[in-house]
Amino acid sequence: MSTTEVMDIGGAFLESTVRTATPLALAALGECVSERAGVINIGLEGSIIAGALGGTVAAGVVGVGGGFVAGALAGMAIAALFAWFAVGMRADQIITGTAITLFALGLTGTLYRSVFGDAGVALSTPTAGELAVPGLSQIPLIGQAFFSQPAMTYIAMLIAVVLGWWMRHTHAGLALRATGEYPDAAVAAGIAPRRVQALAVLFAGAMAGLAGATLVLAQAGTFVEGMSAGRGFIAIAIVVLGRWQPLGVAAAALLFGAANSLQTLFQAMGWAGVPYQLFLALPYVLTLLVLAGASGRTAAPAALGKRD
Amino acid sequence: MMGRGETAQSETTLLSLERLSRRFGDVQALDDASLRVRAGTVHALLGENGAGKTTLMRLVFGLLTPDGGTMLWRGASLRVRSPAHALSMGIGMVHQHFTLVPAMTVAENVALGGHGRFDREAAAARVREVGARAGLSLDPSARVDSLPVGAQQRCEIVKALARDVQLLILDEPTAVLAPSEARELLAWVRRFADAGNAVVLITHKLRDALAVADDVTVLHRGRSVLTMRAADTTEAHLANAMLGERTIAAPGDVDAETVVAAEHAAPALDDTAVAPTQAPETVLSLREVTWRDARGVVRVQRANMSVYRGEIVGVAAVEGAGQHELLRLLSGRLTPEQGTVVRPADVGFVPEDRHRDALLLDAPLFENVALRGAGLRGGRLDWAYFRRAADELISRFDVRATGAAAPARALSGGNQQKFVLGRELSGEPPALVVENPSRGLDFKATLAVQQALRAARDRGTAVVMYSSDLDEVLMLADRVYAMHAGLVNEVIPDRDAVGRAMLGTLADDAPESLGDTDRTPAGSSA
Amino acid sequence: GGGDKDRPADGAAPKLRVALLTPGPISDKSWNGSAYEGLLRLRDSLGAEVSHIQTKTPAEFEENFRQYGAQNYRLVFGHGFEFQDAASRVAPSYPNTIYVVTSGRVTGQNLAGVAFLFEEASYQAGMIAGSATRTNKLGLIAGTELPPVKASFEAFTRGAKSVNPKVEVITSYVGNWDDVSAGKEQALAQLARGVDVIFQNADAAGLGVFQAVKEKKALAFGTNANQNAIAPDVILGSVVIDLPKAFMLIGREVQSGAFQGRVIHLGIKDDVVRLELNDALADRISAATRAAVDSVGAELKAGTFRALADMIGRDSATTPATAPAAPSKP
Amino acid sequence: MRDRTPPLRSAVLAAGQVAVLLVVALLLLAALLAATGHAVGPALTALVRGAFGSWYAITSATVVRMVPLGFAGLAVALAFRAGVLNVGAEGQLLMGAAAATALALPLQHTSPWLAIPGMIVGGALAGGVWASVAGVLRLRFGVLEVISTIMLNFVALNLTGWLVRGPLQEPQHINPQSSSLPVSLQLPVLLDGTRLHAGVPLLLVTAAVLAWWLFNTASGFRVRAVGANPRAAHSAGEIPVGRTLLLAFALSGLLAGMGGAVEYLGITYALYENFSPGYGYTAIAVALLARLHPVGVLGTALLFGALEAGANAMQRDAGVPSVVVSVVEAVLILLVVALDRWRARTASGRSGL
Ligand SMILES: Nc1ncnc2c1ncn2[C@@H]1O[C@H](COP(=O)(O)OP(=O)(O)OP(=O)(O)O)[C@@H](O)[C@H]1O
Ligand SMILES: Nc1ncnc2c1ncn2[C@@H]1O[C@H](COP(=O)(O)OP(=O)(O)OP(=O)(O)O)[C@@H](O)[C@H]1O
Ligand SMILES: [Mg+2]
Ligand SMILES: [Mg+2]
Repeated sequence: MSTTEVMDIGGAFLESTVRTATPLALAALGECVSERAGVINIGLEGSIIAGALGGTVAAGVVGVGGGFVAGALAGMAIAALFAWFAVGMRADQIITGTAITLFALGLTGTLYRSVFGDAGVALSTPTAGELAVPGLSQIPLIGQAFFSQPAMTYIAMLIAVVLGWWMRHTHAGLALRATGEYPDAAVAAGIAPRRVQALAVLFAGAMAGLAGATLVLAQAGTFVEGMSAGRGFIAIAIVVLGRWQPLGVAAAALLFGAANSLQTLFQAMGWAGVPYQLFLALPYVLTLLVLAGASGRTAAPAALGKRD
Repeated sequence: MMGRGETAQSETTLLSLERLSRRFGDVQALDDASLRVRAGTVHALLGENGAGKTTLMRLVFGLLTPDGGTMLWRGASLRVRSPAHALSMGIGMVHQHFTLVPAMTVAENVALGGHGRFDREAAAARVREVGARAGLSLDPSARVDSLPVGAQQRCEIVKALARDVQLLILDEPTAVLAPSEARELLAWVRRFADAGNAVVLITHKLRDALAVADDVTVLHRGRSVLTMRAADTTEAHLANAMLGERTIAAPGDVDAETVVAAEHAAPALDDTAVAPTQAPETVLSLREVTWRDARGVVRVQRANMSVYRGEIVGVAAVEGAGQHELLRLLSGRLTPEQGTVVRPADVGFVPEDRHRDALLLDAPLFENVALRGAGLRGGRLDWAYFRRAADELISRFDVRATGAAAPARALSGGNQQKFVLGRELSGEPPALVVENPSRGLDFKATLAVQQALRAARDRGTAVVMYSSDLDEVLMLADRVYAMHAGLVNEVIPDRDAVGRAMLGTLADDAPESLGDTDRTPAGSSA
Repeated sequence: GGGDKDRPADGAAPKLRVALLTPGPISDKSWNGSAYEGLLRLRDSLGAEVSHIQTKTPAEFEENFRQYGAQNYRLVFGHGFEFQDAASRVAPSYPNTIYVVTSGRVTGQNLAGVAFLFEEASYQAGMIAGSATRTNKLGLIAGTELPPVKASFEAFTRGAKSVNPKVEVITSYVGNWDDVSAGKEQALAQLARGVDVIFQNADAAGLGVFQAVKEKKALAFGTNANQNAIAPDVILGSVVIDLPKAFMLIGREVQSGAFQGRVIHLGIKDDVVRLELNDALADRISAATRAAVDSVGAELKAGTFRALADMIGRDSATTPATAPAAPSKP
Repeated sequence: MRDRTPPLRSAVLAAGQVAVLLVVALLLLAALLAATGHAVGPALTALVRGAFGSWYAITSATVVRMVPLGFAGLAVALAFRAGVLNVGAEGQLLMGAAAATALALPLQHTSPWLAIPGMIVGGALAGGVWASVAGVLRLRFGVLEVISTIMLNFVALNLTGWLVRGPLQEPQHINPQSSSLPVSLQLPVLLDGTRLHAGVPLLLVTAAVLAWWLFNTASGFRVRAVGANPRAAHSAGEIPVGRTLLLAFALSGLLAGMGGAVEYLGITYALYENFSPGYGYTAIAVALLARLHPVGVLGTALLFGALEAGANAMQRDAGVPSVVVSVVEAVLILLVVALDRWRARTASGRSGL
């Protein structure tokens, strides 16, 4: 292989890494906030698929920008249902999340068919173009990957940075962390933990909705039933991998994106003979190895998943 | 002792509670509780375990709403919507159980509940400023879970003061403190009140109440049964009020005279039950035992110790000296990395935090009985046997519970403690290790626990007992080991000797210095 | 669509009742979607009463086959090779119901497999791809590796090599059939390796392949249904299985009482499988290529085409295909 | 004491609440079906008929579905009892099915009396080993099992995809599935003309044994104690916490693996890539709704089996597409959850801090 070929492949690999990581990072950053408030939302998958459909429907009417907003709102609506049960009624977070995912997958399929008919739409949704940062996008190897992406990628990076700052440098961020660590302490300090949790869950829903909208409006250009394809669950794993820190979560999303791109790259290298399933399993095995390697107990919020 | 006369200058009533009531399911926690707190005073709120003290104060702090009665704040009707509301009006509360976030720093905990931007530097400065004003020193950047309890208690108070409160509610603040720390805290409470503020002090230590308070209110079964100036009453009088006008027949019950007498009892050196002529039989021993925690800090260093049949060995130490680990090494709950531990297979163990370390709170009492020794048992469990054992334990140790099937959570703190102690004694183990056995207990329960320990000793059990209350150690122990910075030494059971040994070469700021040692690997790898 | 609840009175000519089991959602614009179209065609043209169910797992195949048998459905389609075992277990219990497994090779008294000779048109698509490529690199992308997919990829490769021996073929699998973004990533990875024509068979995930090809201005082929309209600027053509037509052929046979359990081969000769070119991109295909493709088509129709003889079992149709299935059990 | 409701009255009250919620559920479903353009009456009739409408529906649709859900539900219940958040029953079930499939060939010439138990045991062990990987990751490396088991599910899924195209593929190497299990090795059918197989009594016995073990033996009690309070278990019970947790991981995987093997031996008779539609995930809801009680799991597994069976009938007979059906299922689960919370709250009027 020539040097330029290696550079091309490397560049394409990095581009793919960032692309794959973007929706995962968005959803995982939201979930990070929700888990910091002590709520684990298995219904994230539901918010992602709702965001994808919301984005699709709205983008056809009001354009791509409106599509993203609608996606966020749709994701938030699903999260509101989750919050009503898991926060409002203190129902078990895991059963509720499971039901919410089932609900959203079914509901989006139903609505999609009733809006677009049994045959559906294909590739007719407008998509956001790439936004090249002048100068930076010309850097060899990494330029295209990091500085010539749809706007949503930059927004995800920005959100990671802002969230990291917000959690450490605002009172609201402190209140969030206290709620997830020790709700009684939050109460004693005059914070209303349930309100904090409800808001965190809604934020996570909006972020997951954005992730879903990104899948459609910045990547696929179409809605397909079940297109979230388990990203909600991966995002939950990414939060742990990123140790509940926004920047860590963004890095973990990139790592997962890289593992996944490696998988597509290996297949595209035409390495016949190696069963493709082994490549497909690569990201998961890699995640496990990284988690095991980063030994030592991960500092999960102490009250994560607790009911009372 | 502290200018109580001067406070008479102010007669403004800050907080006034009239005939408050509150019930939880079947329990009428408050029935007819009234309380009047004057500005510039310390008001002691007394009562036995479960009397309703905490509940009454939770009404004031907005954590609960009353079923009936009225509350007045500075003469105006008071309806507290939430703790945030209470804080905004100048009412702060330090809870019986710490409400600090362990994973956050002191500054972050103190700043909790604010709005807008959180400035680490400003928050740290605030901690230092409030700390300096109140005479409570704290490292703002220390993580709370790395602090000894004394410092955590100071953090709780600074947290309340940083909100500029005029009324501070302290719910059993000295229960977790070493005597010297407790003295400091009470002195500060006095100064705080003298500055024109007010304090409600909940405590089980009548002596402390009388020493520091201007006014005293006693609750009994949710009613205020006595309110008067502290200067006009005595410990015996208060104890009588706390016990109410019940006629008591149960074996664990006592009258006020005994209680007060017991609290002032000198170290009991004369009542060793095992015949002194017999050669002492070693039941527990440590030889050159060393133990390090997960961070590599040496907590116990080359400890040597022997405990004989039929004696109570006291351990005296300030928080964080390594006594926590020492007791677990003795009881076999920790395995030493160096040295030898000789112990019988069955050692009873009563940890200080019974919620966390001794009970399955949601399981019925008979399952909690079965928990003891569960790791060694095999095959089928005979539940009928454990039910009988639980019933027997309930009656023998005067545990107030609806029966063997009641969940442990349903018991009040004192009864949980009696249950745990009873359980650990029930197998008549050759050795028993207990840690702060009377923390948070009212005097009656304390006495019952102390009696149980003596009775075990008299039956021949080798008892090791640690209490953060040095007086309790001296009162119960036949021999005393003092512990300081991981080093264990036997000392003569004399107040001054023990006090010096447990503080080592360090001066009075010992707890804070130890906290620093914990965090500095250099200081500990020696 | 809802089923008609009217039951014909006893003795009256029974209405044809047809059921369809699909392994995936009918909104995929591909394998499942066109089968559903076929079912609706039977309803509209033959007046059949129809029912459809999307099954989730092999455990449900047998149950639904039995339910339809018990309700006296006349014709039940199991849409995919995976229905074979269940169909051959159930068929003997319901002799009045005819079970047809598409892409299957099981046979019985009332059981037929349909072998779509998808390879034939795939070969033709390969010829066009082989001549259209500038980089001599062709991509193949599928959801997961299935027998019909593998066969059609093999035929496509042979067709490409027949016109351009230098071509190199890269195969990738998405791992599922509905992750559009993942389909797109697989395509982008191939495109980055220099691939300039992609033949996909990934149902819904294939839409992602088209999107990638659109963005990178490469070329692609559609499958199963005529997908040319989805991305008319990049799709050269679609390898179509005319499932409605196939369903009609079988439906008529059943209605007329002429049905016989066998493997039914349907290919270019029957106009059930065909390559439908995209007129908008007609200029991308040279006249010579077009002529070569047409002549292969003619040979396939005449049954004289040899290059796929080893793959296509039409000649062996007389020998009953051996199913991997075990002897059935009630 | 004064407002303690007499048992009869409270029973009537509880029944009344259930009735109210059922009515709410039905109204919601009706609204949903009407909104999506379906005839409400026939759809709901089909739902009930598909689950309980005929002997065939009960034995071959509802009860048969209860089996994999039940085994996986027991697996989740046991793990959660020990405080182990095993979300990996799905992968463990797949590995159990794969191991049973792998054993079919070597065992097929032995007696069925040996082969069938052999395959079930093999499947159970495979599930146990798969779960133990998560156990070791937790105890040795501190990897939270919530994450590792999700990852292991994806790995198991891909592994199955490879096995059915590789070592376990049917001998003609055409279809991505294993060869069909010979009749002699299939779990016997209990009632002619149905699919009711010997896995059903096996599930009932397993649940009973598990319940007995959890509540009556020392080792079962240790598992519960560690789950209730690991520190107290260690300190007051002198229970080896690590070893007990590992046991819980392994036993949980064992049960899920057994479920996979039984589903293979009793229903599918072959291993497929999409062998499980997510039994392991539904099992979490099954176990939690049963309040982690093994006998309760039988009830909730039956409920979910009936829902799925009814859902199939709704598609077949009323033309309600499967996407709508999953909404219906979700609504029913949420209603059960709401009912559960309502009961819990009216039972104890406690307030917080
Ligand atoms: N949230 C609650 N739910 C049910 N019962 C409660 C609750 N809080 C308190 N109680 C009951 O109310 C009574 C008064 O409790 P409270 O905590 O006020 O006592 P206390 O005087 O503070 O006792 P202690 O000295 O042990 O702290 C007790 O019987 C207790 O069991
Ligand atoms: N409370 C707990 N919560 C979660 N994990 C725990 C807990 N306690 C112990 N563990 C895990 O189990 C491991 C071993 O625990 P423990 O000290 O009880 O060992 P053990 O099982 O008694 O070992 P052995 O059987 O060799 O004596 C710990 O390192 C930790 O990973
Ligand atoms: Mg109290
Ligand atoms: Mg151990």
